[in-house]
Order: sequence, then structure tokens, then C-alpha cells
Amino acid sequence: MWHIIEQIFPYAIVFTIPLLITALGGLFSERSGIVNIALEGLMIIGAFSGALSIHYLSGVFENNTLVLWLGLLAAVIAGILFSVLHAFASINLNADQIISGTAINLIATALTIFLARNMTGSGNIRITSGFTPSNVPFLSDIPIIGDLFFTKTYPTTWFVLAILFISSFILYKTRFGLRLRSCGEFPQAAEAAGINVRRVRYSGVLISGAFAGLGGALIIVTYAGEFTGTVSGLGFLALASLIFGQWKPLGVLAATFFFGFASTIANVSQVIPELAVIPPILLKIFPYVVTLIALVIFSKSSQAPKAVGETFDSGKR
Amino acid sequence: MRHTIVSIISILLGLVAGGILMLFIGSNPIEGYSYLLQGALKNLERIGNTFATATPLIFTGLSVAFAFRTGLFNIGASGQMLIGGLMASAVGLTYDFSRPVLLALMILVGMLGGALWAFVPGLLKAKFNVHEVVSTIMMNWIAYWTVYYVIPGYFKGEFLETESKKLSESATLRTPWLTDMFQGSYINLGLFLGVIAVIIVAFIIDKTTLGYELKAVGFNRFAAEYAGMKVNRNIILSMLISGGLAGLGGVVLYTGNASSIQIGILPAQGYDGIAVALLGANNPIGVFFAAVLFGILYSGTGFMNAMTEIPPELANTIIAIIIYFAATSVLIERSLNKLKKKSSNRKEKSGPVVEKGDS
Amino acid sequence: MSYVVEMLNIRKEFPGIVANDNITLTLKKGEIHALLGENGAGKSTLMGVLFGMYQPEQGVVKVHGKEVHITNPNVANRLGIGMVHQHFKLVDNFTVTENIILGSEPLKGMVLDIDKAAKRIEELSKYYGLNVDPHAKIEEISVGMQQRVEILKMLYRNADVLILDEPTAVLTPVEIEELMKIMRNLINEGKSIIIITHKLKEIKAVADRCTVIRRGKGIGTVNVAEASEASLAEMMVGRHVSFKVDKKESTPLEVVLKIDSLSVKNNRKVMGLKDFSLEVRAGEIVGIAGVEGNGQTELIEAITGLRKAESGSIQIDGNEISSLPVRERLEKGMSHIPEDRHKRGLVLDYTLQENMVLQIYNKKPFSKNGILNKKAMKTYTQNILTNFDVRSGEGAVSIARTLSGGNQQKAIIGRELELDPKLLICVQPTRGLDVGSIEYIHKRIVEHRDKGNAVLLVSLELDEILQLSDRIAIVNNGELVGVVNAAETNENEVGLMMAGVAKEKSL
Amino acid sequence: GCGSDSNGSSSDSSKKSDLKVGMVTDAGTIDDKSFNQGTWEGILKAEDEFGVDSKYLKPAGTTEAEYLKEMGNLYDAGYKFIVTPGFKFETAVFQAQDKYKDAKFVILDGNPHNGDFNPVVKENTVAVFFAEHESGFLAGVAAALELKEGEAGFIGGMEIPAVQKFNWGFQQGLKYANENLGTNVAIKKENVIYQGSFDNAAAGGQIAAQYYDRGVDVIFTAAGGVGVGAIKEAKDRASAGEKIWIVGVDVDQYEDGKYEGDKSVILTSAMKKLDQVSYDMVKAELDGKFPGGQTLTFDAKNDGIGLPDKNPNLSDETVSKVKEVYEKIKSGEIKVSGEQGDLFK
Ligand SMILES: Nc1ncnc2c1ncn2[C@@H]1O[C@H](COP(=O)(O)OP(=O)(O)OP(=O)(O)O)[C@@H](O)[C@H]1O
Ligand SMILES: Nc1ncnc2c1ncn2[C@@H]1O[C@H](COP(=O)(O)OP(=O)(O)OP(=O)(O)O)[C@@H](O)[C@H]1O
Ligand SMILES: [Mg+2]
Ligand SMILES: [Mg+2]
Repeated sequence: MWHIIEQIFPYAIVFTIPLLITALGGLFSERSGIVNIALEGLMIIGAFSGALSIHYLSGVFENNTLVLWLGLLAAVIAGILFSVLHAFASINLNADQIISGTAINLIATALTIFLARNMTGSGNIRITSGFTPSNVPFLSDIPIIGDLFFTKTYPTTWFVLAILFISSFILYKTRFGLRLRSCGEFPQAAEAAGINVRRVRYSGVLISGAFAGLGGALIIVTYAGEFTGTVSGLGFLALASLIFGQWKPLGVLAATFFFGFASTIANVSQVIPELAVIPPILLKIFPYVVTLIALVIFSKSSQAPKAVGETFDSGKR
Repeated sequence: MRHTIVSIISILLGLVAGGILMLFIGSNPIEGYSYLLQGALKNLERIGNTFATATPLIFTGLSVAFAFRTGLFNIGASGQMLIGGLMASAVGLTYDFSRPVLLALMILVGMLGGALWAFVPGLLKAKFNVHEVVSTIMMNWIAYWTVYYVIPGYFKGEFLETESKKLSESATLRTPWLTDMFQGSYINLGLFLGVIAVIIVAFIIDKTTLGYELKAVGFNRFAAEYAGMKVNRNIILSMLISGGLAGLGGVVLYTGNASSIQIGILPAQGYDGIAVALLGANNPIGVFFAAVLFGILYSGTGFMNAMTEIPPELANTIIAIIIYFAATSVLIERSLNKLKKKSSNRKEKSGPVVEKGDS
Repeated sequence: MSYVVEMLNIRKEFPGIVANDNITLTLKKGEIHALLGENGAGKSTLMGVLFGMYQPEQGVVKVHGKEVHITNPNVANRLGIGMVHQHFKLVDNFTVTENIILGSEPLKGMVLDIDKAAKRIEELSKYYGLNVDPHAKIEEISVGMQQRVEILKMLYRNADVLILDEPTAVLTPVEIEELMKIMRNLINEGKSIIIITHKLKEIKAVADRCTVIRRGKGIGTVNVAEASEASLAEMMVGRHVSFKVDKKESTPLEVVLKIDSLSVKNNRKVMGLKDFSLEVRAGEIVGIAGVEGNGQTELIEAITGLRKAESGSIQIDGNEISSLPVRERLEKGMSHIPEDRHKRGLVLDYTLQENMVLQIYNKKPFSKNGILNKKAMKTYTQNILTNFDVRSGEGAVSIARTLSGGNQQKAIIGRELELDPKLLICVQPTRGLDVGSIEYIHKRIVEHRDKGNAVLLVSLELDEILQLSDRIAIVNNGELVGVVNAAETNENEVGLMMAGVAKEKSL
Repeated sequence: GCGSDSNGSSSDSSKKSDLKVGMVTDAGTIDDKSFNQGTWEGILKAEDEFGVDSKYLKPAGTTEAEYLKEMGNLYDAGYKFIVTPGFKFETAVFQAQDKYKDAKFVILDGNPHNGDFNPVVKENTVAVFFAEHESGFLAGVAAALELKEGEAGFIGGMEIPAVQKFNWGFQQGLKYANENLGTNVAIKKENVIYQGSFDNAAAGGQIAAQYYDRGVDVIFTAAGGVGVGAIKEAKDRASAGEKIWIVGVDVDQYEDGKYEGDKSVILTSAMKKLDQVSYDMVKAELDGKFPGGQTLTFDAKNDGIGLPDKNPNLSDETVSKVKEVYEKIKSGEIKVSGEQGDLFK
């Protein structure tokens, strides 16, 4: 069994990373007070623009790694641009945030395929080669830990983990973080302290756009290699992880890793004799059932930002 | 009235945006839209198919709208449809009762299936305050995998691993007279069920003490509690009704529009239901018309593609844009208000001051 | 004598209403300036203009003689103007320090310099005698302490003009005393203060000058030393005001409500009400006096069934009700004017007629076999609206949200009195109402008593308790401090008891 | 935008025909590198050569009603030669062939029937089957010959007939090579699975990783997007120096397996020549030889299946031996079964 875990681990991590960065994006948005159910759509946008720009750039640049990073950058930018739609609707127009998010999900799905077809002539965009995993020198030789964490890693994994720690730092240690959190808890207080709530919320939503876009593109450059017009519900899973992880960076890390690990187990269970004895349906629904149970357990101590989802009305008392 | 105008304006804006997209790819929007309409309504068969396409959307739209009206956001209609469809198909494939009995039973268990699937999120919301958005998403996937394994395990079609056995013609909602009347289209009894559901839901929401309670809980659960209503029970009840409606959507989809249930797909109608509800301003009658509009768009788009160079994905883009405009209808309402104000500016200037100052 | 702040001919409109109409207010250096006016007169709005939350349509604001445009609170801060809002603007799960530095955070490199800030706050707190722990979380400190945090917030920003919007409404008499001391300290250190309060006594006690506004218009500014409470009240309302409630001696009959050793947990899961016993008889009004958050909410919610009692008994007419659901309690003849009209009292998105049958929609004639009878609802509602002078745009079919706060409150009171309850529970019945409405509501409550019903009154306004009640039960920290006869007590005694000082001779 | 790429090239053609060829796509997109795309490419080739007009429509879902609706759209727009790829169209085509008597239908991988699996191929319809098992057989032989020794595995998408036949053929091919050509490439029961979808790339990669880790050297994927994930995993490993392979499916997937410049992990591909068939059918119609009413099987005999012409990863020796085997299948000397028999899954 240990061998299997060791073997699965790197794959679970690869699967976790897009989920993690997207959920982290959601964290910034929700901590600023804006529900972002559009994560799914933003991931699709990211996957699309990442794949598309890599598709075009690989003819321009020799260096494949450079092209991949440029693709990720493009995804980030596209994610940001698209999230402006959500920010505009929910911050400037006081629209219902859930409805706006739903609309964006619909637009993203429809528009990317439409554009892909029109720009490349194909609704699917395949990239010739993504990042390749490698062992971290020296560290991968450490017993146990080396096998689990430093074997077959992608540079993007370390990149996202760095973002996680930087985010955590920003959220709890910097001026921006303090202001962001105050806007999600009690925007009227933030406003009274002279903070431009709308601007902070814009930052929150745009960061979520950037991260979700990155998350979508990471799927392409690590394990999928092809844009097919969907991210198969990972955006919604990221949203669930955010709640499961109690709106905290490390909580989100734990929650997304749980999903990553559980899905990977479910995926490979068919080919592992030890697991094949368990009815596959149980393995497949395992992550979802556990999430429901966990939500029940955590419901008592829910740490949801108090003002999340409320439209901000400065006159409100 | 207000909502109707806003909805219509968002539709128009969405169509305009779609038209601009058509221009952008070098097609003629007028031509495009005219083929779209023809495709949906040119002859009886096409009209029938348009209604058939709209029918599951009536149910999912009602499901989401009902939940919204009672303060809940049900994005689990897809899963509820799957379970409703699964249960109905299971009955249809297993029993050999006379047609009316069989159909009634299928409809009933389908509704129960959807309700059952919505019961869990309702219970979790009521008892543990678990947000229904997350729990219904989870239930969607659980439904997906349940159908994925139950269908091949128990109702496998001959030679077909990916869908159930076909229902016999008498175990579907299609009836010869209707099919013939609409020249062989897929319109089926589901449409009548849909109309009945619209009327019943409208009646419940507007005219009954049940609707009064459910809405009160949705608007302000604290006030409802204060007035002695059973808040938890009502939340669960709302989800049950919403889920039951979605379950009926599944019955209509899998035993009316289709005759078998496929695995590996979460029905898109569940998500479209959100859009339908929004566009229908969460009003049952509005939902009906919104569903028909979606039916027209989905149904006409194929003919538009066939006649022009406009790709199929455009219809979805237009629908999405319409929803975005509906979501941001504040902008539209604001403009409307401004217009209204301009016309009645002088009269109102001093009126309310007196009234407010008195309180 | 130079003015620190001059607000000249300020006009501020909101949609449909002129909140400030040509108001002038000047603040001298080192003075405490009171701002007085009825609810909705425009006081908070005027201060909002000074603090940069609203832009005036007309008028000039000068600070230290120089014309300024205060476009947002940051500008106000930079000009040395600070404000404590009527409703505190503190983030509950932040610490005192985090709340204070929010918006003007000291940095060490990129990192917040919490330690430095905390040290400075500690110093300020000592200097002005505020006694605040910089590391405490807001949700864990008392309301009075929270107010000091708000004051510290201003001091931290070096404000020398301090605006306090109704700071005393939430304090005990003792805390009010302390606040006044703090205010005097501040003046001695060269600060200037504008204070909004409805309590004329306080104005007399601390203020140097007082500006009065009525329905958005400035009435005038007077030297407090030269004015009496009565003259201030007359300026404010525009007619003579009687501060006395007109009522006969009570004639208590049988016990209607009997509470015995009741203990109830609060939201933080600790006992908010401990071992509480009380009786309310038919034909009497029993007032509960106490500072906000001392168990009143827990008591009322336990009686009405909105909160579970941990132990003890509650009886109505001798029947135990402590484990009955809300509806059955209501059916025993109880009715309840809730503390928070927006949270509990109304479904704001419902029409008035829907709101007026909130507890009885399922009874005849409002419904039959589960089907609503809107006509019956309408006639019933129209009756209440006329009786209680509830003004609304479209009568019974107006959406509740569109009514002004006062009219919303009158509608609720009308609804509850219309049920003709054996036991009427009123929590803050006149909160947010103007003097005229208060007089009227008080009269109706007394009438209800005189019809032989029991009334339990909770109010944070000591005056209201003293005037309306026949007997007064005082709570402190969730415990019953004592019960006194209204006729035989005074504000001082009750105030002391509210602060936890028990009275020797208990009734 | 170049949105008209679907039929923009018709103007190059010197010939002009007034035949309008329509296609309704199955689940998945027109660019699936497999079923839909293969069929469509054949139509495009016909458009290029004969100047026919072409158009594809994508149904909103995969129910009979939705398929029929799109066929009706094509018909109403004058596309009276309609190609439908996939067994899911069986019942829809059954109805359409009656409803649109003056239209021609080609159904690939299926037989029109009324839900009872009794094939009814009307005069205006041709049903086409492929001998996927023969294609899989050849791939199995080629893989065994090239590896000589080692282990093979199979990843299928959903358990549908075409995928199953690829699998069974592949197993028979390995067995044949082991018994007759002196190779020793085994396949174990636990290394034969159907993932259950055609789009879960993550699972494809993870399953391939499991296989490779326990010693599998070559994986035959017949699984759409799942295969894409497996190919990605193989490329990563090959880059890291492992000697492992993938056998592609449906079309020549050599390009998809490229890494480090011009190396590819695609050993060979078990093709079924969908493009050839759709092209041939259009051609037959133009020549007035539409084989209406028939059920055709494309197999080794008529070159409807096979390995790619160029297989850079196969040695000349392997290629020539495979060719021999191919001839034997053609001649009937080798019989490949399209049934499971005692094979895995
Ligand atoms: N943000 C706002 N939008 C619209 N109208 C407002 C707003 N704030 C206040 N008003 C209106 O302006 C009037 C003045 O309100 P303001 O809050 O200044 O009264 P106030 O004198 O502070 O009353 P109180 O004693 O209750 O605090 C009110 O009648 C209210 O109708
Ligand atoms: N944002 C707003 N828009 C319109 N009217 C408002 C707004 N805020 C307050 N009002 C109106 O202002 C009036 C008084 O407002 P205020 O908030 O002071 O009420 P209040 O009952 O005195 O509150 P509190 O009990 O907290 O002092 C009410 O008529 C209310 O309807
Ligand atoms: Mg005020
Ligand atoms: Mg007030």
C-alpha cells in the first residue's frame, strides 16, 4: 500500500495544483466580500488563452519553456480581463453576485469554443509539449519525504506553492491584506477608515481572475495537454474547497489536496488490485461525500467572511 | 411588469450583441436571425421540437425559480434530473402495468427521486447551515456517478454500455396523436405536465399559505421564526419541491424527449434552468416564456448553421450574454428610472419631503 | 476667538428629501458643541458632510478659516477631523490594534508594524485614561470599551476635532460619567468636540454651545448655560413638549407571566441570563432596565421561544410554555414587538397587508383550506393603518421596505396590539420614533394595560422605563439586580443598579 | 476570423458539383482527432476534389431527438447526403431513412434499427462497419515484434463495441506474435481497463503511470482524451529516458507523441480509415454507384483499416513482417475474432 501511495502522490499533487491556485483566487475574492462562482468560467478562459497563446507562440520562439511561461502569463491576463465583467457587475452595478457569476460561466464556455473554432479552426487546441516533471536534486533522495514531495515535480508546482505562501503573507501581514479582510468582514468600517472599498474589492476579484486563469492554464501545461472547452467542474470543486478550507490559505491547501488525492485514488483504483475490490462507485463519490460530512462538522465554526455576497451600500447603517 | 420590461430589454441587448458577433465573423445578422426563427418555427414539426426542447427547461427553470423565491439557490437541478430520470426509467423498464398507471407511476417516482436528491442539501442547510451551493454541487457529482454505475449494472442496454435499455414506446411520454399532430416531432405529454406545473407553482407561490410561508422564510428567516413558522421544515420543504420539479425535468428529458438514459453526462438543462429562471424573473409564467425562448434559440440554431456560415456555438454565446444583461439589469433599471424621472421631474420634487419628515 | 470648523449654509439632498437645508454650524477651539434634533432631522447627515462621507450640494466648509473640500474620510482625517459613528464601525474579529490602524497602517518594510502601533495605542490609552487592551479582539470586549476604541481610532490619527454621534445611547450612567470625564480630558488637551445626543441632561452637563436643527433646517445656536432643558426641547420640536406620560395608578390582577429561575445561553454559548425570576400581572407594566447586552435579549427570546432555555420555567396563566414552539406560545395570548424591526419585525419585501397577518395568515378569514384570502387581509390591514396613523405610498399594498422607519415601527405596534394579547412584550417600542409618535405609542401601551392586560417592557432608554413602567426589574450581567416600584424610585437609583450595585431593601 | 474554413476551400476546385454533403457530429467535437474529425476530413477531401458543398452540425446533446433534429436541419437546407458517425445514430437513422426518402444516409459503426437491434438498411442508406479487431491485431503484432520481449497494456475509453474490438484484436495480435513469431510480449488482466470516459485526461496519465511503473512497456490507448493524458505521461517518461511506448488509435497519432524535437512515443497506430470511407461514399454517390441498402465492412481486405504507411518507430524488419501478417489477414489465412471469447474484458 505504501508503494501505491508513493507512486500516486506526485500525480495527486499535479492534479491538486490547478485546484489550489483557483481556490486561492476565490479566497481573495471572497475575503474582499465578493462571491465568485465564476471560477469555473475563469478557469476555462485561462485554459483557452493559455493553450491558444502557446499554440501560436511555439512557432515564434525556439525555447519551449519560455513559451509555456508566456502562455501562463497570457492566461493570467485573460483571467484578469474577464473577471472585470464580474467585478463590474457586482461592485459597480450591485448585481446579484451569484447570477453574475453564473452568466460568466455561461459566456466563458460558449465564447471560448466559438473563438477557438474561429481562430484556430478547431474547437480543441492541443499544445505540442507541456512542462515535464523532474526530481528535485538532492531533496528527492531524502527517504519518504523525497519520494512523496520531491519526485516528479513540475516547476509550476513550486511556483504555485510560492504564490500560496506569498498570499498567506500578504493576507495576514501586509497593509493590503488587512484592508482586504476588513472589506469582506465589514465594508462600512473599512470605508469609515478611509479605505476605498470598491477598489479593494476590484483587486480581490481581479486577483481571483488571475489565479483562476492560471489554474485553468496549468491544467493544459501539466497533465492535459489539450484545451477541449471545459475544465470538468474543477472550478466548482475549487469553490467547494474554499469553503471546506474555511477561507484560509492553509485550509484551502489541505482541502484541495484532499480532493486531488481522493480523485487520483478514484482514477487509478481500477488498475490497483488492492483497491479494485472496493466498488468503484464508492471511490468515485468518496470526495464529494466526505466534503458534505466535513461541511457539517465545520458548520458550527464557519469562518465565512461576514459581508461576503452582500452588495456594498455605503449608506447602510 | 417592471421585470418583464427588464427581461425583454436584456434579451434585445443579448440579440444585438449576438448580431455584432455575427457581423464580426462576416455574416449577416438579419439573415442569421431569420433562419434561426425559421428553424424553430417554420413548420409544425419544428414548432413541436421547439416545445419539446423547451419542456425540460420549463421544469428546471421552475425548480430554480421556486428555490430562488424561497431564498435558496439550487444549482443541483442537473443531479436531481439525473436521479428523477433514473428512477422513472427504472420503473418504466421494470414494470409492465397499463400505460396510464405506468406513466403516472414513472412521473411520481421521478418527482420523488429529484425531491430525495434535494432533500440532503435542504436538510444540511436547515440543520447545519451548510451552504446549498456547495452541497448541491456535491450532490450533482454523486448523482453523476450513481447513474454511471447503476445504469450499466442494472439497466444495461443490449450491446450498449453507455446507456440504458430503450423504454418501450408505451412507457414514454410520447403519444401518437401528439406526434402526428406535429408531424413526427418530439413534443410529448411533458409539455402539458409543464404547463400544469407552471400553474400549480404559480398558485402555490401566490395564493396559498404554504407559498406565503415559504417566501417569508426565504425573504427573512428571522421574521418567519418570530412569527412562529417552522423555518427548518420550510427550508427542507422548499428544497423538496424544487428538487421534485427538477426530477420531473429529468422524467421529461429521459422518458419523453429521449427513451433511454445515458451515462457520463450531467444534463445541461440543469444549469440552463438557472438562466431560464433569471430571465423569467423567477415568476412561473415568466419561466414558461423564457423556456420557450431558449427552446427557440436552441432549436433554431441548427437550421441557422445549415443555412449560413454562423457556427453553432454562437447560440450559446448569445444566451450567455442575455443572462449577463439580465444579471446586470440594475443598469437597465437605472436607465429606466432616469427616463421616468426626466418625464415626471417637476411634480415629485417637494412631495416626499413632507412625508419622510413626518416619521 | 477663531473657529476650528465652520460649516456654512450646508445643503444636502437625498433622493426625495432634503436632509440638510441651509444649515450653519461653527465650532470653537476647545469647546464641546452639542447638535440636537429629532430623529431624521439631519444630524448624522450634517456630520457625514463634515467627515467627507457625503458631498453637500451647497455650502462651504472651512477648517481653521480655510475653505476645504472634504471629498472622503481620508481628507477629513488629514484635516484632523475624526468621527465616532452612531453604529460602531469596528471589524468584530480584528484586534483593537488592527481596527485602529486600519486605513493608516504603520509599516516596517512591507510588513505591518503591529508592535509599534500597539505600543502607541497603549500610550494614548494611558494618557487619556481610556484603559484599552490593544491586543483584545473586538468581539470579546464590552460596548463601552468598543466606544473607547473608536475614540482611540481618532486620537491615533491625531484628530483634534472629534465628532461623537449619539455616543451615550449604549452606555450605563456610570459609563456615561466616565465618557464625560474623558471628553473633558480631551478638551484640556486642546481638542474640540461635536456631540450628537437626544438627552438634554447630557447637553446641560458637558456642552458649551448647542446647535438645534429641525427637519433639515437650522433653528439656531445657543449657549447652553443660558438655556433650559425645556427651552431646548421646544426649539427642537417646535412646540411645547410634555416629558411626562399621562397614566393612572395601576391595578394589578392575576399573574399572567411567571418566570422562575430561568437560565439562557447567549450567542457566545455562555450563560447570558442566570437564574432569573419575575412575575408580570394583568393590568401592570413591568419594565426591564439594563444596559444593552445584559441579558434582555436572552430573556425575551426565551419567553417568546426564539431561543432555548437551559433551565427554569416560564408560565403563562399557569401553563408551562418553556418547551412549546413559537406558534403555540403566540396562541396562548402572547404578542411581541421585537427589538429589531428589520431583522424580526417585518418581511421587508412583503407588502404591508402580508406583514399585518404574519402570525395569523393561516387563520380564518385570511385563509381557508390553505388558500389565502387577500381581500380579508386588505380590509384588516387598512383598519390597522388608519388606527395607528401608518403612512405609506400605496396603503395596504405598499412594500414594507418603502416605509420610513417610524412608520414601519407603528405598523408593527399596530399589528401586535390588534391581536389584543393577554401578554404584550415590547422591546424598544419607540426606538427611532419622533416625540409625537412616542407620545402616541406610550398612550396606546398604557391603554392596553388599562384593559387588564400584562405588559413586559424592555428599553434601553431609562426615561421610557421610568415613565411607562409600574414596576421596574433591573438586570446586570444576566442577573436580576432587583425590582423596584416606579413610583418610589429615581433615575439615580436605577442607574446605580444597572451598573450592578444592588439595592439593600429588595421588593 | 476564418470561420468559413469548414467549406472555404471549395472555390479552389475546378470541378463543381451540386451535391451537398452534411454531417452530424457525435458526442465530442469535430476536432476530436478521432471519430468526428476522421469522418469530416474525408468529406473535406471530397469537397476539394469534387467541389461538393459540405457542412457539419453539432447537436445540443446525444439523444435520438437531437440527432434527428440536426438531420432535419441539414435536409431542409438542401444537404441530402448525410453522414453520421457512430452507433449512437442507429435509431435516428432508422427513422430518418423513412422520413427523408430522397436523401442518402451513411452511418458509420452502426446499423439502423428500431431499438430492437434488428438491422433495417433501406435503399437510401449505407451502414458501414470497421474491423477494428483486425486493426488492433496488426498493432498488437507490430508492438510485439518491435519489443520482442516485455509487457503490454490497454486503456479503453467507454466500453463501446468499437473500443472493445480494438482491445480484443490487440490481445489476439500479441498472442499470435508470441506463438508464431517468436516474441514474448505478455498482457495481464489488470493491465486491461476501460477508463469510463473519453475526456478524463488526468485519469489517462495516472493510469498510464501505474502501468509503466509496474513494468508495462507499451500501452494501446483507444480512449480519446484519456489517451491524450496517457500520451502526455509517456512523453514525460520518454524525456526522462524511460523506454516506453504508446500505440495510437483511429488516426496516425505519431505527431501527438512528439517530444524533444522529432522523437515520438507513438510506436504505431491502429487506424480505421474513416476519412477514406466518407470520401469513398461521396465519390460513389457522384459516380452513381451509391451502395444503398448494403451493410459494408471495411477491413483488411479493402484496406479500410491498418497501420500508418510510415512508422518511424518500427524497424524495417517489423514493418515487413507486419505486412506479411496483413496479407494473411487479407487472404483469410489469419482469422481475427471480433468477439471477446476468452480474452480479457
Ligand atoms: N443614505 C441616505 N440615503 C437616503 N436618505 C437618507 C440617507 N441617510 C439619511 N437619509 C435621510 O436623511 C434624513 C436625515 O437623516 P439623518 O441620519 O441625518 O438623521 P439624524 O438626525 O441623524 O437622525 P437620528 O436621530 O435618528 O440619528 C432622514 O430622514 C433620512 O430619510
Ligand atoms: N439608505 C437609506 N435610504 C433611504 N432612507 C433611509 C436610508 N437610511 C435610513 N433611511 C431613513 O431614515 C430615517 C431614519 O433613519 P435612521 O437609520 O436614523 O433610523 P432609526 O430608526 O433612527 O435607526 P436607529 O434606531 O438605528 O437610530 C428612516 O425613515 C429611514 O427609513
Ligand atoms: Mg443619526
Ligand atoms: Mg436614530
